[in-house]
Amino acid sequence: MKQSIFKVISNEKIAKSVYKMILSGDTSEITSPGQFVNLLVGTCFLRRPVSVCDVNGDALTLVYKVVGTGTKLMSKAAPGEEFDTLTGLGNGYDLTLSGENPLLLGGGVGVPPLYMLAKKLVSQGKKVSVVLGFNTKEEVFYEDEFKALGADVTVTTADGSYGVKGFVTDALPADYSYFYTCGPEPMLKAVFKKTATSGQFSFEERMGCGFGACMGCSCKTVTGYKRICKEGPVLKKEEIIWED
Amino acid sequence: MKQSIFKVISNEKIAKSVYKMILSGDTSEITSPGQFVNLLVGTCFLRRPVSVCDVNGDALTLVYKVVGTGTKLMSKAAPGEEFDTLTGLGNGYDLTLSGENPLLLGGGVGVPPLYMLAKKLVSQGKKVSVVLGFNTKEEVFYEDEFKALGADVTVTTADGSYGVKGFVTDALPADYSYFYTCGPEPMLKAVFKKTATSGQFSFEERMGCGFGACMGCSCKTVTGYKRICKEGPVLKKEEIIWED
Amino acid sequence: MGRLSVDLCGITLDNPVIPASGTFGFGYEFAEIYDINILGTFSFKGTTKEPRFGNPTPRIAECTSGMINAVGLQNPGIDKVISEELPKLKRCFNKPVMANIGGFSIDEYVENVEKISEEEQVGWIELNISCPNVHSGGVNFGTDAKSAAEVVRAVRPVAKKPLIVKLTPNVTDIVEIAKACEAQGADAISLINTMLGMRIDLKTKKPVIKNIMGGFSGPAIFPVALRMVYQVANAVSVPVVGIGGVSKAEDVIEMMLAGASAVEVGTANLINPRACLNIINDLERVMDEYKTDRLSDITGGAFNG
Amino acid sequence: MGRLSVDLCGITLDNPVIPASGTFGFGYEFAEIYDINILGTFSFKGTTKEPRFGNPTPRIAECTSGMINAVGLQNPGIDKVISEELPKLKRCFNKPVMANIGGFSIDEYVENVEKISEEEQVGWIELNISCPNVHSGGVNFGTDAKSAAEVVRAVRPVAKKPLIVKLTPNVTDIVEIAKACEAQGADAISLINTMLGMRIDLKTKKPVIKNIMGGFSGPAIFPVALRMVYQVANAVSVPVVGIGGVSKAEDVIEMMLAGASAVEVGTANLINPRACLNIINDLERVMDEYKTDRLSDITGGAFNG
Ligand SMILES: Cc1cc2nc3c(=O)[nH]c(=O)nc-3n(C[C@H](O)[C@H](O)[C@H](O)COP(=O)(O)OP(=O)(O)OC[C@H]3O[C@@H](n4cnc5c(N)ncnc54)[C@H](O)[C@@H]3O)c2cc1C
Ligand SMILES: Cc1cc2nc3c(=O)[nH]c(=O)nc-3n(C[C@H](O)[C@H](O)[C@H](O)COP(=O)(O)OP(=O)(O)OC[C@H]3O[C@@H](n4cnc5c(N)ncnc54)[C@H](O)[C@@H]3O)c2cc1C
Ligand SMILES: Cc1cc2nc3c(=O)[nH]c(=O)nc-3n(C[C@H](O)[C@H](O)[C@H](O)COP(=O)(O)O)c2cc1C
Ligand SMILES: Cc1cc2nc3c(=O)[nH]c(=O)nc-3n(C[C@H](O)[C@H](O)[C@H](O)COP(=O)(O)O)c2cc1C
Ligand code: FES
Ligand code: FES
Repeated sequence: MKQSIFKVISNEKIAKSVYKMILSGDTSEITSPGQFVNLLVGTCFLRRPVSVCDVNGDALTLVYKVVGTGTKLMSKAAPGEEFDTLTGLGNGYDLTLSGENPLLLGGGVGVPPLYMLAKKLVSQGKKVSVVLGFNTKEEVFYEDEFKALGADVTVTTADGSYGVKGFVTDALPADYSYFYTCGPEPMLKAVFKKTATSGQFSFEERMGCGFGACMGCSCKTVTGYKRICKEGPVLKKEEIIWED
Repeated sequence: MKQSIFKVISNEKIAKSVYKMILSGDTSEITSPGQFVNLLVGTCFLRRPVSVCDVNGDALTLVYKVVGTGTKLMSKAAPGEEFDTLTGLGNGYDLTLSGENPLLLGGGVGVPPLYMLAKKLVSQGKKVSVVLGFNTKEEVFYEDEFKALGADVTVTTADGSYGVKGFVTDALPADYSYFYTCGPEPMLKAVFKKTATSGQFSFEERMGCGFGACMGCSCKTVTGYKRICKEGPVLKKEEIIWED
Repeated sequence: MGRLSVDLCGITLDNPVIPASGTFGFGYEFAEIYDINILGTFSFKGTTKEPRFGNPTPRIAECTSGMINAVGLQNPGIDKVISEELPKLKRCFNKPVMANIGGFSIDEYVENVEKISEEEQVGWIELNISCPNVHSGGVNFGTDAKSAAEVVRAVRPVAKKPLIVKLTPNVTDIVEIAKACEAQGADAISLINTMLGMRIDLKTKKPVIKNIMGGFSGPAIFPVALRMVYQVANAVSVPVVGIGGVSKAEDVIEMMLAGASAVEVGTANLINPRACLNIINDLERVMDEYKTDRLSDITGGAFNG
Repeated sequence: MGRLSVDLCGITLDNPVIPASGTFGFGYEFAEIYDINILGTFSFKGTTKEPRFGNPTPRIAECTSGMINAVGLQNPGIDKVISEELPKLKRCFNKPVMANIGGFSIDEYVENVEKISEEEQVGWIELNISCPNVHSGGVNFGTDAKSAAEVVRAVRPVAKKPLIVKLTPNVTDIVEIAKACEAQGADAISLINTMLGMRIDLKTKKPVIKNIMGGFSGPAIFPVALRMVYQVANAVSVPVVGIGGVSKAEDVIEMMLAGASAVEVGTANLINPRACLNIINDLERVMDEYKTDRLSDITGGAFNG
């Protein structure tokens, strides 16, 4: 974990309520896709956790949806604005288990962390399939970016306004070696049920600190209690216990 | 009273820890010297009361000393920065009682409200004497500004590093028709004792609202209870009751 | 009845927004800034039998997201309130007003309530039981269920208007006290009054407030107020008026979801004299955002959550 | 002894800054960021007899200038703390540590204190009496002077280290409870624990915290904490440790002027992991600004103010 200042390079809307922010700063502690950063935003008391979407040298890309006070403030940040940021948080995805043709399943703002993951897997020579699920056409983002990596991309929308009508689980390819997923909890549950192989899930939880100090984000797993911010946010399919 | 937005035109240091800020906005409610404005400053919870030093059309001049969080933030305000401001607060000095050669006695940041007062009195053809008291040379400000109005100006410093050594009460002229004063409480008490005529005193008190709603700033006077922010900050010599 | 209107003890309020006692005087200062008839109602400055100057100054201290006051119930006394303030008020406010009544003994409470009950413009009596009980060494009536019940029992027969009992939060068990007041015939409970707090001036190394301690209010106390509103609204069957740290339309809705039938706004008025006006103007937009049709439907919406 | 050093029950602290229990784990996360040996000491995560998962999530809610937590004392249990955490801790912290001990019955408190007393690295025992008393229907030991006294009386004989009793602020009369603890032999009093608070999510219309209510902490509670420290320090003769909303060097000095001999910093560590480091680094500059020579001289400086 590292605490340092990141400066906004650019901040633009890429879909309905969804923004892409590029910041520059010390990215040295970001070691793995699926990790997140924790940003101090304006007068918000708690930090805001956001997944690493991409890292290129000093440049950190975040993609976030405006849902409340903090993300609204973020959407108004101009180039040059600075954020006190904790980096290198969480375990991230384990790439060694991917097999040759891994499947990436992203829903809504669960899509961003899969981008850096896809990039790494492609660079390792894997054949990557991606299914990106959204509610409706205006919310779709990053289809082209994933395609540009050379991944095989399917987009689903719940209302059928773009791509395949339905959920990501309605567009699972016939064959994949392993899967990685991130998205809202109902989607994760559906993925859990409908996938044929093992895989890894990235979870969200309300956080007090984001670096393991407060025990605010704990969950029960088959392998014991884990903090989503420290031993997570990525859990393996085998260890997940779904509550209620 | 009026609530409106004022925009910083300039903000410069004029003496040790003392700044002069010119703002532009709706000054229509400022009717009399000795009134004050109440500024919302950064994340400070309460507003900060500052005396009106001068008004020229849309331009409002404030002179303030950095003593804590709020005034420190004010000192960092750049041109263009905006302040939510309540104007037209307090009674202000009553000019009708001045006589022909009024005396103005200011101590430290009690000096600013006397400037607009001197200007008005001079414009009414009065012969104005001013005694400005400071601790030390580096803290002296506005001597030239008062001189430029045509007032007869004496400066005192407690350590004798500039002007007359001593307090304002050590430099009272022999003859004056009436007096107006503003400054720290020990000075006001000394002025009360040592002056030969009647006069008016401007007081400070910790304020919750600044416009008469909270009863936070009350004092006892010979003529009943008064709110420093509403029936004050200016009290006549005859009505003052000194507590402890 | 509009989307914003609510009922408080049989009187319809156009909206649930009520400036809290002690932060709105008798309304004039605010009437200079906006037409105060837009308000649901307002609770006037706490009134006692005798005129009071209150405590020595400084009476105000700043805090993070809040303030401390130790005004000490400065008011002109109930007779002057009736003979001077209410007639003046009538000229700028044409709705029933909430009369906030203090007292330092049970007899005083009874006398004050009896007098104010006669006033036509008074819609509700809000009994502030946080005043120190001079007969038992200065302990508040409101910090003990037994003495709270005693006050309510004594004033109940003479209160000719709906009786709202206002509770102090500085207690171990707010529910016990609220229930005791309900059992003695309170028509509603309002809460919370200020929390006992303190600041020290690092320069003088002395308490900022001359009286050492004072009442802490503002957005900082909202989570405690909300919790108490939720607990009390779950435990009593009379309406609850939520107070404490409310400064925006969202806060009003949150208080109502916690069980409040109406909401008082205190300190926010001091910082932004337009606070209540802004809240009322924002309410419909915020209701739309959170898919709320009518405010009167959401009271207690978070129960069984 | 340097300018910053203070005494706490006979042990000299290099400075009065102590990360508060539950916000500093067992120190490792912070040791990644700075050398935690710079601290006066720290109070480790509240430890109970059995390992505990704690409450269901969400356990965290944001507030204005503060947060609510309902972690529910997640900890590995005292045996694992002794066999695993303390040996690990020894490698990154070479000072006496403060052991924060919880319990749900008097027997459990006694057993836990007895065990932890044997540990060499433990300098003080901080008895958290805010846990619900399972034997009397979940009411906190700390909300009642009698049950607080009972716990302290029971653990006193087995506590082989200075015994600091940590009080909850959710009470009518904090002084009565502090005095009861002192009378039973507490070597110091620390306060305050979190205030009971709540938030509701406007989108779901349900409480944010799964357990409905939780403990409110952060700068918002500072004025209440300061007031209670002042009241208790005035009433007891043992040292008082001030806790609640401290986030900068100025706050440490204000707490000490109110009567604290040392100061715990909680929530601030979660927002800014360097908070305690910054506070310690700022202390001398702030002392100079306010003309304070030695911190150990200022405890209670605001009394008779
Ligand atoms: C590990 C992790 C990675 C995330 N990555 C992304 C991402 O890449 N892009 C993206 O758009 N969003 C992401 N989120 C969700 C994002 O953190 C929330 O949308 C954001 O905190 C909302 O803040 P707000 O102030 O706008 O909302 P508000 O509702 O005003 O926030 C109030 C409080 O609730 C918390 N909160 C609200 N929603 C969530 C949530 N879903 N998860 C956790 N805390 C929440 C806030 O942090 C804050 O403390 C991630 C969450 C986690 C835990
Ligand atoms: C009617 C009136 C007119 C004033 N005019 C001027 C002026 O023209 N120039 C000038 O430099 N100062 C003036 N002051 C004093 C000025 O208001 C304070 O210096 C300022 O509020 C300090 O704020 P701070 O945040 O820097 O200090 P802090 O000490 O951090 O402030 C903490 C709190 O104490 C209050 N406070 C601190 N000092 C004073 C004080 N002396 N009077 C009232 N409240 C105080 C603050 O407003 C705030 O609420 C005036 C005060 C009053 C009441
Ligand atoms: C300056 C001031 C004066 C107050 N005077 C009274 C009063 O006279 N009677 C009363 O019942 N409450 C009084 N209160 C308490 C408020 O009505 C309200 O209960 C409390 O401030 C919490 O609400 P808030 O956080 O919105 O201010 C006063 C509060 C303030 C800040
Ligand atoms: C996430 C969290 C967990 C806590 N856990 C404990 C605990 O285990 N034992 C305890 O005595 N206090 C616990 N506390 C209370 C703190 O130690 C402290 O008393 C309180 O938060 C007030 O201080 P603050 O405002 O500086 O945070 C916890 C507080 C927080 C925020
Ligand atoms: S958020 Fe604090 S431990 Fe995970
Ligand atoms: S400051 Fe509120 S009445 Fe004067």
